[in-house]
Amino acid sequence: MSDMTEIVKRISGVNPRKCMKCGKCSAACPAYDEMDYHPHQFVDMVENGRLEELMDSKGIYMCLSCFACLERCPRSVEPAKLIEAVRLAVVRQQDKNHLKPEQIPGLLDAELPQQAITSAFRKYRK
Amino acid sequence: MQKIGVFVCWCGSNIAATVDVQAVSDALAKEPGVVFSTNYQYMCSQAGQDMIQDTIKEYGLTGVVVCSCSPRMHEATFRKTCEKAGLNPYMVEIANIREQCSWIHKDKETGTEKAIILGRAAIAKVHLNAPLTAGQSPVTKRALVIGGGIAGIQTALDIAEAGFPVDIVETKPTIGGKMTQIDKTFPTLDCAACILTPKMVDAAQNENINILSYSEVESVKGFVGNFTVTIRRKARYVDETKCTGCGLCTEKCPQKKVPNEFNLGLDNRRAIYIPFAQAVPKVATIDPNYCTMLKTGKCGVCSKVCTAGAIDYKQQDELIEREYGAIVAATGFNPISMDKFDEFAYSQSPDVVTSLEFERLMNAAGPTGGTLLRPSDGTHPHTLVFVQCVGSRCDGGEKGKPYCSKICCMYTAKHAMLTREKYPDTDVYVFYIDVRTPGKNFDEFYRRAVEEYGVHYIKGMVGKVVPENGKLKVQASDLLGGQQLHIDADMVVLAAAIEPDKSARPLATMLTASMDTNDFFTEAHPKLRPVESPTAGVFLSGACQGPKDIPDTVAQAGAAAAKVIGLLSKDQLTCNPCVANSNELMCNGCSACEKVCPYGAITYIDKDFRGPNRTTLRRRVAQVNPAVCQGCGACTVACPSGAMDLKGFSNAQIMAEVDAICK
Amino acid sequence: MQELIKAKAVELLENGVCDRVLGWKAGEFFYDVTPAVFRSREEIEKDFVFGPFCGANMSKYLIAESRKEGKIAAFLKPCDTYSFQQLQKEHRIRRENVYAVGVQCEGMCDIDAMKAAGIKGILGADGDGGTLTVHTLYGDKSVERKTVLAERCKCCKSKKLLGCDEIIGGQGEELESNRFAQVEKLEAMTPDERFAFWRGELSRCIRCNACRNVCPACSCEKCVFDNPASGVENKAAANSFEENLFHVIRAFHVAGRCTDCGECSRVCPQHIPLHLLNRKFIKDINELYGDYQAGADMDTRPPLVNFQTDDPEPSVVHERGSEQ
Amino acid sequence: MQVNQEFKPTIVAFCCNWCSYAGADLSGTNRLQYPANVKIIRIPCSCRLNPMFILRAFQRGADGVILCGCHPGDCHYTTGNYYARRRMTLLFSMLDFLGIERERTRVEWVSAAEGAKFAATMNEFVETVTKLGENKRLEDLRCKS
Repeated sequence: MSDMTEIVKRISGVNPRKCMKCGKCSAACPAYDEMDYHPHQFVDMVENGRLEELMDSKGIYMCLSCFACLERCPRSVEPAKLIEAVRLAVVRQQDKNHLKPEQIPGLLDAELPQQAITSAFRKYRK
Repeated sequence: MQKIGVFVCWCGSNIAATVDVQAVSDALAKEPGVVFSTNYQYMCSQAGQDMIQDTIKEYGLTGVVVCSCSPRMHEATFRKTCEKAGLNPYMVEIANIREQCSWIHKDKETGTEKAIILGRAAIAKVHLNAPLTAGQSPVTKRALVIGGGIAGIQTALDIAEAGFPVDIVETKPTIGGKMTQIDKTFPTLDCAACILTPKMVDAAQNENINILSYSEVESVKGFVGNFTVTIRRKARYVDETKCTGCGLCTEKCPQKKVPNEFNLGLDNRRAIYIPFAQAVPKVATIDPNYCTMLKTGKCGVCSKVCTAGAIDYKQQDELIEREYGAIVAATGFNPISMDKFDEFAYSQSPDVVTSLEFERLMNAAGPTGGTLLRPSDGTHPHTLVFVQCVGSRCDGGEKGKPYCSKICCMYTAKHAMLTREKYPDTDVYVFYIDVRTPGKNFDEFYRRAVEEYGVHYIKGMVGKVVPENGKLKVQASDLLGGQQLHIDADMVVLAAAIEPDKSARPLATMLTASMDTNDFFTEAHPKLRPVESPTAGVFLSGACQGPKDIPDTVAQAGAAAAKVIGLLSKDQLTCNPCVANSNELMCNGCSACEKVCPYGAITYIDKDFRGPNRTTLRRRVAQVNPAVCQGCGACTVACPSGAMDLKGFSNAQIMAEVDAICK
Repeated sequence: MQELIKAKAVELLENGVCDRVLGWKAGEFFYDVTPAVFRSREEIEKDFVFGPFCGANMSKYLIAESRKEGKIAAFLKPCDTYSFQQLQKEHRIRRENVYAVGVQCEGMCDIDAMKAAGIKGILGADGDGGTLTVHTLYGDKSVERKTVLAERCKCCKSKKLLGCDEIIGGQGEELESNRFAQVEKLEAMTPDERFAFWRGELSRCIRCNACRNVCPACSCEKCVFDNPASGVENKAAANSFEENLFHVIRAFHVAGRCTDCGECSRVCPQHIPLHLLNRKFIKDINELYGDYQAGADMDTRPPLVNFQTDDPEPSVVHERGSEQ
Repeated sequence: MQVNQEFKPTIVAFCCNWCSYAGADLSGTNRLQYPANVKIIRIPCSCRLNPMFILRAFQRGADGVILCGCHPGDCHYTTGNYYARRRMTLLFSMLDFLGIERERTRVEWVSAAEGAKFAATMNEFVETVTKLGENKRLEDLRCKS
């Protein structure tokens, strides 16, 4: 999982160690109540490698990308970029089949080109 | 040809274990000019030193090479040894065969070979050494303190107590500085004015202290012990010697709409004013930006009411020039502007104030007479939110200051505590990132605010403040409670970061004192020389060196004074003899050296030289002031003609070392 | 142009504006024009010339001349005015003793370029505009000026006349020049190729000191190469160091002060392209520390006595090298 | 380039008195080894280093020259190393322009606390110069044949 942390840091360009845990991001966040994890927690979780929990969280999709956290952060940590990177990381997970073999028979349909199923099966598997 | 003695030290086994000292002394004995060469167990011991002294006398040595530990260790020792034997101390060179040879090599052959080469280089250098004598320069026994806040006052008082005359230059009409604006002081809660104003009076009454208020330093020339400073005495349009400070003019002046800077613009003053009741000197000043008489030539009310005849509309700025032996910078600090932090709605609501403004709102001499009232409607606030670290500890750049302003935690605790004490019906919230209370009785003070006064300390920051229906909607995070808070506050108080006064930067240039990127003065050494600037004769007092509270400031002010007293108690200063000198015959007068000199040690004169056929040629040539030059050598390389050389590290000496090493 | 200048020279002398005039004098050969001081109408009428071979930079002579009694009028081409200002900046010229007349220049010619253009038996050349009249044994010929320009004039950096009391021939502009093209070409070579190139060039040096003596920046009261105490004095070649690195030291001494007038290469009897060393420094300074033209103004701090706290580290040389 | 195992280059290290010379002392105090080829010359400040000294060293047979000074911003004389930095940058660029191996010259900022850095720098520099082999080019710049 630590690889994933590195990827998220690289995609976002954010260094979570710069965070001094003041919470101004969460104070400024308009979607605070919708989230299970809050902006300052995102930063902390990335720093401590708790990325799996974060990637499974529904909260990351509640972020409006309004950039209020990024704008207000006194240390230029840019939590919004981090959240965006986590979302990208979820979407871009490589080496994974998003379609399971057992699902395929159910999907077979005369109308659907077989090619589509094959490529969906292989998607991201590089 | 020099007669050189070589002394190879064993340093017990430190050197002798990896360097064949006998081989080294034998090899170096064969070098040209070497008349004596030996080795000994501990050269720095009394016996070793005696040996050197005896040899100098016996052989009439003109130069000494000691192959031993680093010159940083014992160069001074061996110089003194030789001086006692009648040899000029600058005829000694050290070959570092311990730190830079025996300790880094294991193979004896390698170590011996290298030690011989290092010895040869030192011998080659000694051949070109010349006796150097340290110069002397006299000390003007008067000090200048720039800035009349608590730092400047304390420094001046301490210097004056030791019997030396001191001038305080203060740009404002009165001394006292920021401390005059503060209501109470932490952690004892005594009133700032009560402890400060007696000191101001002491300063005014001390025979050795001369206060130049409403004045600015215009230029600084000279060097340690011999500064010449030009001071601009700004026209206050009131004769200081005649004004009695009765204040009648300040009541009669018809121009009433001048923002009162003493109360940070929270109320107004007149165009002629005395900043506050205990001002020193207690003399009125006319503000030329607002005075109708000065602007239009019509009015003259103050002149008519002044029974002392002190008003003088024709007064001009006056430049005075004085000599000083030492200069103390005590230019202090200011809170930063809140322009870049408008998420806290500072510009949108008068009820969002900075902490210094809050001091004035709590102060009995302030705009509200000491009753805490909202600036917007004059009502009593019930919910107050304090925000710490506004502009401090930021990522640098535009957002704010990268440093901790140090005093905010404590004064915020003080504000919260005082508010709760005076108005128990209030709810007080303090939003903090960290609470920093290192200091005697500081943490106890903070805990009292929480435990006894019931101040709500919340770990987290305020994200935004929105004025709405006469309230301030505060949105903040409570990190420990894990929730976002929404508070309807009546007032928000911002603990604005502090920054050095804007006058410090140009002053540093005048003093050739260095500054850090935040415009705080740099100390000569961050730990061991904290009150001296790297420029000799320039000392630092108070917040101009870094954020400080009052006790730290007073302590540092006393330390700076002690350094000044130490300097002024000398009649003569001994200079570093390893200084640059300019060969006038070769100097082009091009000013390249002057431009790179960090100390302003180089000046130019027009000098007559004999030309061919009995003619005289007048040329511009550089002159180095040996009392100011610190011997860095920047000028020697900047000089295209090679006219500038450095004593003790001359071009010829360094090249001789190069040759010896590369041979 | 020549007549205008001569008339001005006479006028200045006779009006008492100056008591001497610094200008160009016909030499032994028509292309060998030398700087000279004129004191009378007669001398001016007899010898004063201004034409396509008046390449000499006049400013250096003003160091000595401006220190003499009285006032001297000097005719300065755009190149010369840069040196003139640079020398004032270094307090070398007493401006109050100089009456500076700026002379616009259309580029100076190179006799070798003329010969190379196939013109034989050249006796002289004149003309102001784009076309020159070359007098030869076989009659007059017309030549395009731009085909016979000196190397340095082909990539002229500026035709601006700076800091003059008066201007003849109109003020000019700074030009877009490709003067660094040859430096770039060398930079693109491998170190071995560069070494071979410079070995070929510098090995021809006969240490005549012409480059130093003509250079307006090399105006030290006593040159380090003449100073026995400097460690690099010019002596019998016990070893070859003094000669090997003479040009490097010289280029370093004038770095940040060289106005790129190109006199060093003009006077080199061995035709060593010495100006390339100076241009390399100028190019580096421009790239690393921002554009700087020595002599262009009176107050900018020269780059070698200045710094920025975020200047590139010396390793930039290595990094740039590895990019190539 | 062929690596000559026998070849022991001569390296001259100019160290400023306040930071780098002390750093070199510290690497000795900590017994951190670096080759004996490195000989240190003490100068008051990196800005004292005249380019002529470097050229002189090469001419007299040095194979590499390194200048060590206080880190930019930490100069004992406040600004000396800033000037040194410009001078050395331009000099190195010029030597490179003449085709002299740019690896033979170096500037490294070493504080009084960086004994380990000093030793590591010297080890690495000696290795680099050893690989380059003997310095011929500066002596040969003028063709002797």
